[in-house]
Amino acid sequence: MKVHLKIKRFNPEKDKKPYWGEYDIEADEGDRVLDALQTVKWTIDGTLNFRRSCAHGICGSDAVRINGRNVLACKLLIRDAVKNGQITVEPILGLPLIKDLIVDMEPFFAHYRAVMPYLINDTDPGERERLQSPEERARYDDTTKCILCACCTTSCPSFWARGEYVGPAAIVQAHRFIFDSRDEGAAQRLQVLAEPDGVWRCRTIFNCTEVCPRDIQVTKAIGEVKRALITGKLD
Amino acid sequence: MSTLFTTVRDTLRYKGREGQWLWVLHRISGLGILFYLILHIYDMSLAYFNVPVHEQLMALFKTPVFSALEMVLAALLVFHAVNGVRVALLDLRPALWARQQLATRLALIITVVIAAPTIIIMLIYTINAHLSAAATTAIR
Amino acid sequence: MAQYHQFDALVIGAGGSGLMSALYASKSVNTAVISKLYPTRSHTGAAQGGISAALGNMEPDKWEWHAYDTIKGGDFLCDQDAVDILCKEAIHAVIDLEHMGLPFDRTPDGKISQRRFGGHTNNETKKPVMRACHAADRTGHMILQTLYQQCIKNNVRFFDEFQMVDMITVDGACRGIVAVELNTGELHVFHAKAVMLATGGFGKVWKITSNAHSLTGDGPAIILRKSLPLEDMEFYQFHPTGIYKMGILLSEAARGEGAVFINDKGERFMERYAPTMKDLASRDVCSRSIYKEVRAGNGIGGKDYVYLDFRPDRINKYLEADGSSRRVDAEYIETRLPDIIEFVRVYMGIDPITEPVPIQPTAHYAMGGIPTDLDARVLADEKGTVVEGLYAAGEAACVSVHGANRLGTNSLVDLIVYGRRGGIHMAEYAKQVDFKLIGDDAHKAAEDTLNAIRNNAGSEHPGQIRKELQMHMDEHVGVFRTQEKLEEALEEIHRLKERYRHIHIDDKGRRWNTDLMEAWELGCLLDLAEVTAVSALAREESRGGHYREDFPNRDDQNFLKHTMVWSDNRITYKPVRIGRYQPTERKY
Amino acid sequence: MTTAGSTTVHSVNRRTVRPVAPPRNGFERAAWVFMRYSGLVLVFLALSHWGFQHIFNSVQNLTLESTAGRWGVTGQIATLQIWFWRVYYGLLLGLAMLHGLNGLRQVVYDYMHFKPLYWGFMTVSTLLIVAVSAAGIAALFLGVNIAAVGGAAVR
Ligand SMILES: Cc1cc2nc3c(=O)[nH]c(=O)nc-3n(C[C@H](O)[C@H](O)[C@H](O)COP(=O)(O)OP(=O)(O)OC[C@H]3O[C@@H](n4cnc5c(N)ncnc54)[C@H](O)[C@@H]3O)c2cc1C
Ligand code: HEM
Ligand code: SF4
Ligand code: F3S
Ligand code: FES
Repeated sequence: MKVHLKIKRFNPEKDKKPYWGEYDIEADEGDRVLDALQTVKWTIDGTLNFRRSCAHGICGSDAVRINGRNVLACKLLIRDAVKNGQITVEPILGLPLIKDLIVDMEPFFAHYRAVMPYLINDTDPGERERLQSPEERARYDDTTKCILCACCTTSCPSFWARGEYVGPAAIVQAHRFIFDSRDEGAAQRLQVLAEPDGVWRCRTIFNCTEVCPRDIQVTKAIGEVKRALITGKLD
Repeated sequence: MSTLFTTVRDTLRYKGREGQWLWVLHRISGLGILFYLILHIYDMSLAYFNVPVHEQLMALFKTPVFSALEMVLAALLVFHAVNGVRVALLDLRPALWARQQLATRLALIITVVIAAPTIIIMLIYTINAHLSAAATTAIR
Repeated sequence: MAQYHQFDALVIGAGGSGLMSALYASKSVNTAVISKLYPTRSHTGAAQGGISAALGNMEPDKWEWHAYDTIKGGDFLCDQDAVDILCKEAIHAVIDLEHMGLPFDRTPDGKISQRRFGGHTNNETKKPVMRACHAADRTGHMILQTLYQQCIKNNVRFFDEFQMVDMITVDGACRGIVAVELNTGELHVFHAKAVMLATGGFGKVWKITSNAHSLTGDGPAIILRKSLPLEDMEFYQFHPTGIYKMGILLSEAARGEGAVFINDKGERFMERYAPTMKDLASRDVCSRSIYKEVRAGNGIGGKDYVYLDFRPDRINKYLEADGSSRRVDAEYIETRLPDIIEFVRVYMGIDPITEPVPIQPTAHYAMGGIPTDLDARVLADEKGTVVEGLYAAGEAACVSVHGANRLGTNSLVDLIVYGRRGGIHMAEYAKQVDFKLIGDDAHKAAEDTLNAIRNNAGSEHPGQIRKELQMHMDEHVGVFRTQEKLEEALEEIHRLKERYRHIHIDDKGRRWNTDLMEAWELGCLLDLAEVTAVSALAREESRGGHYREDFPNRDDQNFLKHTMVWSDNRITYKPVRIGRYQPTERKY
Repeated sequence: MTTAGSTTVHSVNRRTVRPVAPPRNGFERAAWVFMRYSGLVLVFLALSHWGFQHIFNSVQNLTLESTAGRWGVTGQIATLQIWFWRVYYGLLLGLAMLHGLNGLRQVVYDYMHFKPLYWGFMTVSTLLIVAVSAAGIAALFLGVNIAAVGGAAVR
């Protein structure tokens, strides 16, 4: 089918302001929007830039805004994306724009690192694995799925307002460890999240949950962290 | 403050769902109510501290323009209350998270159900008051 | 001018193998990781099914069985000492990962849960054994995340979105690399005592592939350009279950849980090709069987695909037929294989719980690569001469533990076992030696190469060349090969290489110039495609993933040896190190 | 669900509840909790007040006299009824202003990243709100100053 692509373009070496690039391509209904971007890059205009790698929603490279909402370009099919023969593609919001669809991810990863996203447990585990019951394992399963694509954080109005807010992705990562029965760093992480730019910035807006390509219950995870802070209990 | 600009711009650019718009409204309504309340309490305190000014202000509040503003405020207050309850319940009762889409819709419906009659009643009062005032002047 | 950095140990690539070696090297020396992707974007994150280790958590198992399965799976081309290390150290390595926080699925008594996987057996009963440790069907994702987390914890220095484009060698020794900082377009010279190449595979040589866009084999290609050889390049694995037309992988874990192949007649055809292991026979066997069905006209609707069926009621039917008491239901399948079920729903628009899934073999894994010794040191020739200061691990390397065909889950084992060994060795080495001088113009060659691409005013379009390359490779250097096809492919590749010299690119800028980098990567793909075809042409036998229709049998007499190929298409061979197991006929 | 046969050992933990030490900085947490609970209380107070003023009655009918009916008149001895209104309005005023003040703080914190500006704005706003609230409470307890407009017309 014929598709009209409207892509937000910006080249820091040439342009003062972003502008719309418009392209007409031929695409299959079942193609990914990422394929359409590749088609533009490979056959019409090689200067178009975007990040991508796995092409099946697993690496988190290609978070962009399609028709106004955050998605992974490789996880949205053309047939679901076309509106009146047209697809609009823009960079995600809230992070500094670098070039075309590429934004600076550094602030995002800085927040990630801030929540100590690694197992903290200094006791000697011995020769064999630490034991963990299936129930304990299930407790934090949802948040282990995160691929750090930033769809959630960059859809959050609280984050747009204040980039210092650690954002849903970092909280999801913290949650993954806080609720892991093998971890002993919950108190340290909760300390970080109790700061003014921690979980309390979350206004329960749900944009994050709605866009998470891994279907993580982001707001729920944030809520569980808030509850742990209030009740002093991890349950 | 430039972030105020970016948030407003990004909020308009981003195609969020109900949750986003309800948040915007909640914020605006909260600030609106606060502003109104400061004025209102100031005014009422003058009932002790400076009665003549109090009386003047009361007269001002009875003018049609202020009546209209008050109706808007009524809607905002009702919305803020209902939506506040939604947010508070969602936050305090995590089991409800799964139903958040429904919750946003319910909040809007309840707001309308409460606010609409309220505003109509206020409208009737206002019109009546102005009619009878007109009548009184006419008789005089 | 280029920016200059100095590190004791330098790791190129932040997939499982790169991060594992960085983690271990950083414990004692100053280490940096350079990656063209953010580490968590590496393709290790796409690995689904599991990582094998003979933990024996579910049923009796021994690492020796694992070793034998690996060697048999590799059609006896594996170096058996390397396999022994792999399977013995796998146990410790998996437990190490658990200690680092990897969220493995658990048994009811809290141990790491394991499942069946193709080619893994109980050597006594010959039945499939539960050996693959897993975290749902996201095992690779969890490994990648866990290793990255640990690297953050240990303050490993990362240069994210830096792409290596050249290696600095002086007197045959490696002294560093040159990389482009994608964000600025600037060149950086990284001076190091030890360099580890962990740049992953090169599946993008083919069109239908499970591999990421970024898997262009930069590391192996640079090795070729430095007049060093690659090993066993003809052995490339085609995974039987790629989503039809897209190539997205549906893990073998699906079959481990009971899914089966079905042809147009509704037959479970693997019963004919592998009577014992059936659908869990090794990948090369399954892929060939699928195409044989297709050729016999048994493809679905006469087309070039078959079904993978994991409807719970069908699975139960087949389990019953196999005499197994195990039963599954929809919920179980959904919790065991959540991601691949979602892939099918998203990309095919069908529900695998109620419908069979169209699949076709997909280019998946390079058994061959940069030859290394047991400590991941790169070898310069068939005699085993070590390239000083240079290491390689992961899919980019070839130790060779996978031989002619890799067993499912063994790549992840390879990453962490040899990644770790390499990391430790690098650190030891770096502690013993001093920095040796590199020239001021170390970046010059890379700069010239990139400028040549940037300023070339030819008429050829890189996108077009890539497309044609992939098409030819799919057609001629795929699951079935013949001399004729391979010669034709080679001719085409040479023609494409010639055209490549006349390309032009649209983007002449510096910052984030992916047009330039993709054109450079295309050069790597062409080089690798060429040596793959050359190696395949020279091996006149069929073994594992390499199947010559004109030589359908294995020929231990003449070809029980590893191929070493150079960029000038020269080929030499080196012997296979046989240990406890003598080659026998491979039957599943 | 089918799980591969394996003996069950009961030493592993099946309950997932664990205690965790609460963090030091409790202010944001307290503010957050306060916003929810004060909000819930305000639903009753604010909406009932609005109801009295706008539905069962109207601002249009509001006079000094009607106010005095609830607050009492300056100097008057408070009746039980007047005490009721004092508590009711006091609570409403206090909670609403605190709730609003903290709400304002949240909003301003989002948008004013320049620390001095933030603190300056919040100091002024807090002073204003506290002053107005104090005046309101004072008036509530002191009663309507009918004397100022010429005597005890109401009674
Ligand atoms: C879909 C899929 C499923 C799989 N499932 C399994 C499984 O279940 N079990 C199993 O054992 N194996 C599986 N495999 C195979 C296994 O995942 C891979 O072989 C393995 O992850 C490769 O890891 P690696 O560390 O070598 O490289 P990768 O993880 O591919 O990482 C390569 C790294 O190198 C970097 N890089 C590349 N070029 C450059 C350059 N020029 N400059 C700088 N950096 C560069 C990249 O940024 C990246 O960080 C699967 C593979 C695929 C594709
Ligand atoms: C009528 C009952 C009320 C309820 C149930 C209620 C509930 C809430 C809740 C739950 C919040 C927190 C929202 C969040 O953190 O995301 C909030 C915020 C706020 N409220 Fe109320 N409130 C009520 C009345 C008022 C009143 C009377 C005022 C004015 C004085 C007010 C002003 C505000 C302001 C300014 C905010 C901040 C908005 C923001 O951060 O976006 N509210 N309200
Ligand atoms: S929580 Fe979801 S949306 Fe957010 S970064 Fe992780 S995967 Fe992406
Ligand atoms: S969108 Fe933002 S406000 Fe909270 S619920 Fe999600 S983080
Ligand atoms: S390209 Fe990997 S998530 Fe889209």
